[in-house]
Amino acid sequence: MIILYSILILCVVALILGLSIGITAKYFLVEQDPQVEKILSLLPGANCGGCGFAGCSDFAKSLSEGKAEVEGCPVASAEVRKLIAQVLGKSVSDYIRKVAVVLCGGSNNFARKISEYNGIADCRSANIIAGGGKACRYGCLGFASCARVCPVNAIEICDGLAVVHSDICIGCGKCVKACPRNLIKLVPETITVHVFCSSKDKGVDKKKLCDVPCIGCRKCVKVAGEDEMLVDGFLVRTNYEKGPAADLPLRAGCPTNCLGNSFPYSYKKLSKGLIEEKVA
Amino acid sequence: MNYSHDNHLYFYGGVHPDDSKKLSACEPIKDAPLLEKYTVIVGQNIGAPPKVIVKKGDIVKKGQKIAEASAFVSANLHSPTSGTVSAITEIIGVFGAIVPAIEITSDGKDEACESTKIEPSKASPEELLAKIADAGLVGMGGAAFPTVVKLSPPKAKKIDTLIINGAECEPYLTADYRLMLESPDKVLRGVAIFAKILGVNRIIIGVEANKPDAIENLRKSHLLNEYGIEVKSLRVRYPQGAEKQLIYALTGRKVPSGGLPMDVACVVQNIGTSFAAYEAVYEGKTLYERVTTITGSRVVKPGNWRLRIGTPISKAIELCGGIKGDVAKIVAGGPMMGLAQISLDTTIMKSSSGILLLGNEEIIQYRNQPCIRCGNCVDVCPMELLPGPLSVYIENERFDLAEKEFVMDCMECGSCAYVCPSKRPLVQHFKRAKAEIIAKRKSQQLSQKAK
Amino acid sequence: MTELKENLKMPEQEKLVASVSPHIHSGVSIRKVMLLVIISLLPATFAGILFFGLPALKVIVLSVLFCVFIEWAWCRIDGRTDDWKDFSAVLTGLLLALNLSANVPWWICPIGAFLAIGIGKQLYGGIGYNPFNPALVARVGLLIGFPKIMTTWMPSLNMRDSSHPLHKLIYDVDATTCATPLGVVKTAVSKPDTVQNVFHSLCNFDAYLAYLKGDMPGCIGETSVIALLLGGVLLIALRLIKWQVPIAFIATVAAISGLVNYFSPNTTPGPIFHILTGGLILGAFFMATDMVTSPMTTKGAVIFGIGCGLITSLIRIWGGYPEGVSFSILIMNALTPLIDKFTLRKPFGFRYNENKV
Amino acid sequence: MMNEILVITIGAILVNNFVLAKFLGICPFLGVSKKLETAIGMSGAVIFVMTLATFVTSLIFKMVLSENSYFSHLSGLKFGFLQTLVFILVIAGLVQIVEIIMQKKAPKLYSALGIYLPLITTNCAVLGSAVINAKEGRGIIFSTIFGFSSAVGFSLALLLFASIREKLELARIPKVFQGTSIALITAGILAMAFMGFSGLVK
Repeated sequence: MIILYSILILCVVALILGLSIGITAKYFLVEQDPQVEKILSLLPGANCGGCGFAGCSDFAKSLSEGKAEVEGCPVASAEVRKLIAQVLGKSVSDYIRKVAVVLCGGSNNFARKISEYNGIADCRSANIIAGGGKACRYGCLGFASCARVCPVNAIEICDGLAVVHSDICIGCGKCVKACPRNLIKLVPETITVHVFCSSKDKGVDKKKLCDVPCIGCRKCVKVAGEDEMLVDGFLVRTNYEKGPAADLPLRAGCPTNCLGNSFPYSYKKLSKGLIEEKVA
Repeated sequence: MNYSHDNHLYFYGGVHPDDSKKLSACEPIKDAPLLEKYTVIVGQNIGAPPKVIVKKGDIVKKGQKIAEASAFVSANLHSPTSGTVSAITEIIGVFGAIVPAIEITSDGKDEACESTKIEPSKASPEELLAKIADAGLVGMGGAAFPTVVKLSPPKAKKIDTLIINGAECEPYLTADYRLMLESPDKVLRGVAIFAKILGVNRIIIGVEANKPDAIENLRKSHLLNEYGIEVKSLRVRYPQGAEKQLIYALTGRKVPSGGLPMDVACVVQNIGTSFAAYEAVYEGKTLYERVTTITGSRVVKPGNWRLRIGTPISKAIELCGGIKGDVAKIVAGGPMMGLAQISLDTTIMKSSSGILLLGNEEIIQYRNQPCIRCGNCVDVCPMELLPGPLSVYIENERFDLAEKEFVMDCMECGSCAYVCPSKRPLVQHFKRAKAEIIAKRKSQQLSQKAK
Repeated sequence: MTELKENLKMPEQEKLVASVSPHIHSGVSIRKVMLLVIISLLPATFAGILFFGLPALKVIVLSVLFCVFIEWAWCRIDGRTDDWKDFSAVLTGLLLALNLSANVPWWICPIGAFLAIGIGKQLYGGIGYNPFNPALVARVGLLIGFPKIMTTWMPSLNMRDSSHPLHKLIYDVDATTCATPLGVVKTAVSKPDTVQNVFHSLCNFDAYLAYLKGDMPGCIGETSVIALLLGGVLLIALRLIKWQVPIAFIATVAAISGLVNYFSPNTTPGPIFHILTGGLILGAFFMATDMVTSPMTTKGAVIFGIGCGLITSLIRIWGGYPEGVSFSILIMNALTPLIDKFTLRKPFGFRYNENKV
Repeated sequence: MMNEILVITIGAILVNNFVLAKFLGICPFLGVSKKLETAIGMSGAVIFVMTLATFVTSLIFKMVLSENSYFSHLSGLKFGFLQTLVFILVIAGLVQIVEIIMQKKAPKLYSALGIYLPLITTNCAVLGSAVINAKEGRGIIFSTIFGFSSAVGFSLALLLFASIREKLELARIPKVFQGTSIALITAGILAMAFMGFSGLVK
């Protein structure tokens, strides 16, 4: 008998509750797009904002409404992009992952100081006060604004210079926005040869301010294949569409050792060899 | 030393640093000798920098216009001497950044260009305004806001009071003080010109009570009742000379948060600007020189010099007999709001009210220790903000919270950092926050327009 | 002008300091502030040592040393090498000692020090970030962790001769331990018939005199009211604390205990007793006004003081513990962020219609 | 009657506060207290659900489950063992209703609370209040008041804690202790402070 009554009680309670839920569900219906759920599950979910949207759910919604491209998410790996493309029913071009690189080599013992900076250890704040005491007005201030904003801690400050560990970097681009002197560029992962200087001054002025500037001697341009290295005023730039071979720094014989590879592929043989030991 | 004063509207907070004006207070204003080269910085005023209208090799006369105001909020620039434009170069500016400048090599004749004088009683307000605009007048108190813009408020805003800021509340500076002592009549006539342009009848000159002889000197002049000018002595407390605090102390009106003095029908001008207005109208002299106090414990003989725009700091120090002891910091302007200089060939601008040479024991050593919420800054902030918690928000990049707690109202007067036991660089936090918030607002406007 | 030319020294450009304005400072520093607060605590410390003798000195020295040691060790591990030099650890150690009774065993001090400096302060990132007053975190932690040890009080020096008004409080033969007036009140309230004469014995004139002098059992620092008031007045004169907090705190306790005593005399003694005994004066002037954990605006300070007073009287009159001061200050410290959020003052020239927040 | 209600409310809010004294409902307490807005939204939800849940569960308990309930007289049997099952069923049903209403009426809050909403309202605090009411055999009105005041106690602790955690976001906490660990330690100190109220209500 007791079992009978227990079942009866449970059924009655369940019935009442089921009815009330059913009624409320009808009145308060909110339609939900199933496609957004599927895309959201595929996305890495780091909410890093690299795609320009406020987090992955926002990006997923605009993806399903066609307002955003699958390549918009810099963090997702190639096969994840293919899966998302299938869900959306679109084709996706094979896409090389992008990593960040700091185009400056002026650590404390290479770059000179023109004044004693006494203030906040933050690049954007130091930049307001006479360029943080650094002689070169294009150089990296080394107060780790980029390192603090990196979601995966891929940037290390060694001896006053920001160095990106390109094997850890997910290419979300937050550091590019954080640097007050726009030294950080997102470059394809495969090209590791860079000119570690962004100063547009004349070569002779740069030598006074720093030991490792790019003095625009164009030796590397001659040694590299045609238009693998581009000349931009007094500065030489790597052409990131047609990047040079990884061992160019050894062959080019750059007089100030400004040409080098991004970490950790640095064949960069430095006269003082500081960057290599410190960072490795 | 507390002085008796007759203003009873005390603004909130404020600090009381030792005014150390005695170093240069009794030094009369001396004219600087002609130099062989002047480097005039182009962007010398708030708003758009003027457009350079001379090129290399041009011959210019003293006072001749070398750069044209490029917008409504801009000011003309004039050559400090006669000679040739030797180069359009770049030098390290007052903010430490590289700025464009015009280099003029003097030909020794120092011959002035022809200029028109006007008799103010006969001239109409528009003519006077045009003359002041042509002379390239800017606020000489340190802000360098183009005077012509302040003197032509929009029709909707009725102006009924002109306030002349003789407070000079920054320690060490005595430029305005000497002007009030040595040429009160010229200053008062300059004030009258402003009053005529604005068409106001109530004119008040506020002078801090620690300059009793200057107040006495002004009150003695017969021009007071001729132009209907009142001279009031103010409580000695930094920042008495700040616009909003000065208006409140003299008229009891509070400029609304985020508003301008014209919102409460007031216009504020500086003593130095009034003197320059006199020279522009009565003597037809454009603004190419100004009185600067060169002082500080590391100067052999501190003094008040009338330096021409474009005189490098090294030359100014040479005038005072070089330095004694080791200099830790060179400051352009006063110790509370001035800018630390990093190069000796930065040159004097229209707004350089002083050059300070300070030793290591006098200057603050910022140590950025955490805020211990002691409330000293809350007690002294004249804008009644909460500097401590604001700086903690900004340190953690929370500009949204900082904006909600009115960081945009901060006028960077430095009172909070002066009393902070943790020696935090509070003003640097606020400068950065304001720059970020303005950038964010601009990008929001752009995105709204783009939609 | 010529002879000036030779000795014309120019400053070297590299040595010029580049920093933000202002470039001068009033000279105040954290170390000076902490030293002044320690100095204003000295009268109470000497009174404690005077009345409780050598054991009190032992407790004070031990807890200060341990606090400084733990702060020094933590800062070394954390890489902030010179943070411990700002005497804030010495102040916390002293405050902790003044909150302990004199006959507490020696190992209580290191545990208290670790609770105060380790968990109460350094865990949150050092001075300025801790939400709770470190000394109180330690005191309440020890009170709950070691209730027996923390509530055996030592009779003050001349309480032993029978002429002393509080002589009856000693309850063991060789007069090493006794009860505090508040403790006696708490037990007396449960026995309604004898409560009146117990109250009377504790609240007569020469008992008040004993409380004022500090010749009564209790924690080392909370006994002598005169010494504490001396320090408190010094703090207010030097503008190191907001006077609104202690005044509001003590006034609320007096008001509530006065009202309750008026309506039902058996539940609690009069307001004067409540003010003079227990840790109220020490708590109000030194613990509640700790800069880091109390509100920054004066409006917030008044709310903070009234809140502390409310909870203290709630616990003292109806709660289980005889002494409510430390609990109330801790709870109000937890409320400080909320108080700060609601007492945000408006800037100069703020107009409601134009500037919507 | 009046001081009976007073004892229950003071007891539930201050003395044996659900979070700080009885340590019930800790996971939503830590999960939602990162921001004050979500904490306020969450406390609204908890107050609504707990009051309703204690009312319905005490009603069912009185009618059906307790020894001298109406239904057990009728059938002569005792259904005490069904207690937990029925309570869970009722609470889950109520939670579902709250979730649907909130998704419609406060979508922003719904997305802010996110996965916490179902987890929040079926936590041990809600079930705890129902079971305590059953154990102490209170009447329907008193158990509803108990449910409501313990929910208010929960929300008080939650709001207090959320404002402290917002302040801790700005602190320089060593990396090892950041996030939940510092939250647990702070909650511990807060619980220690609330122990001052023990013995307040006999």
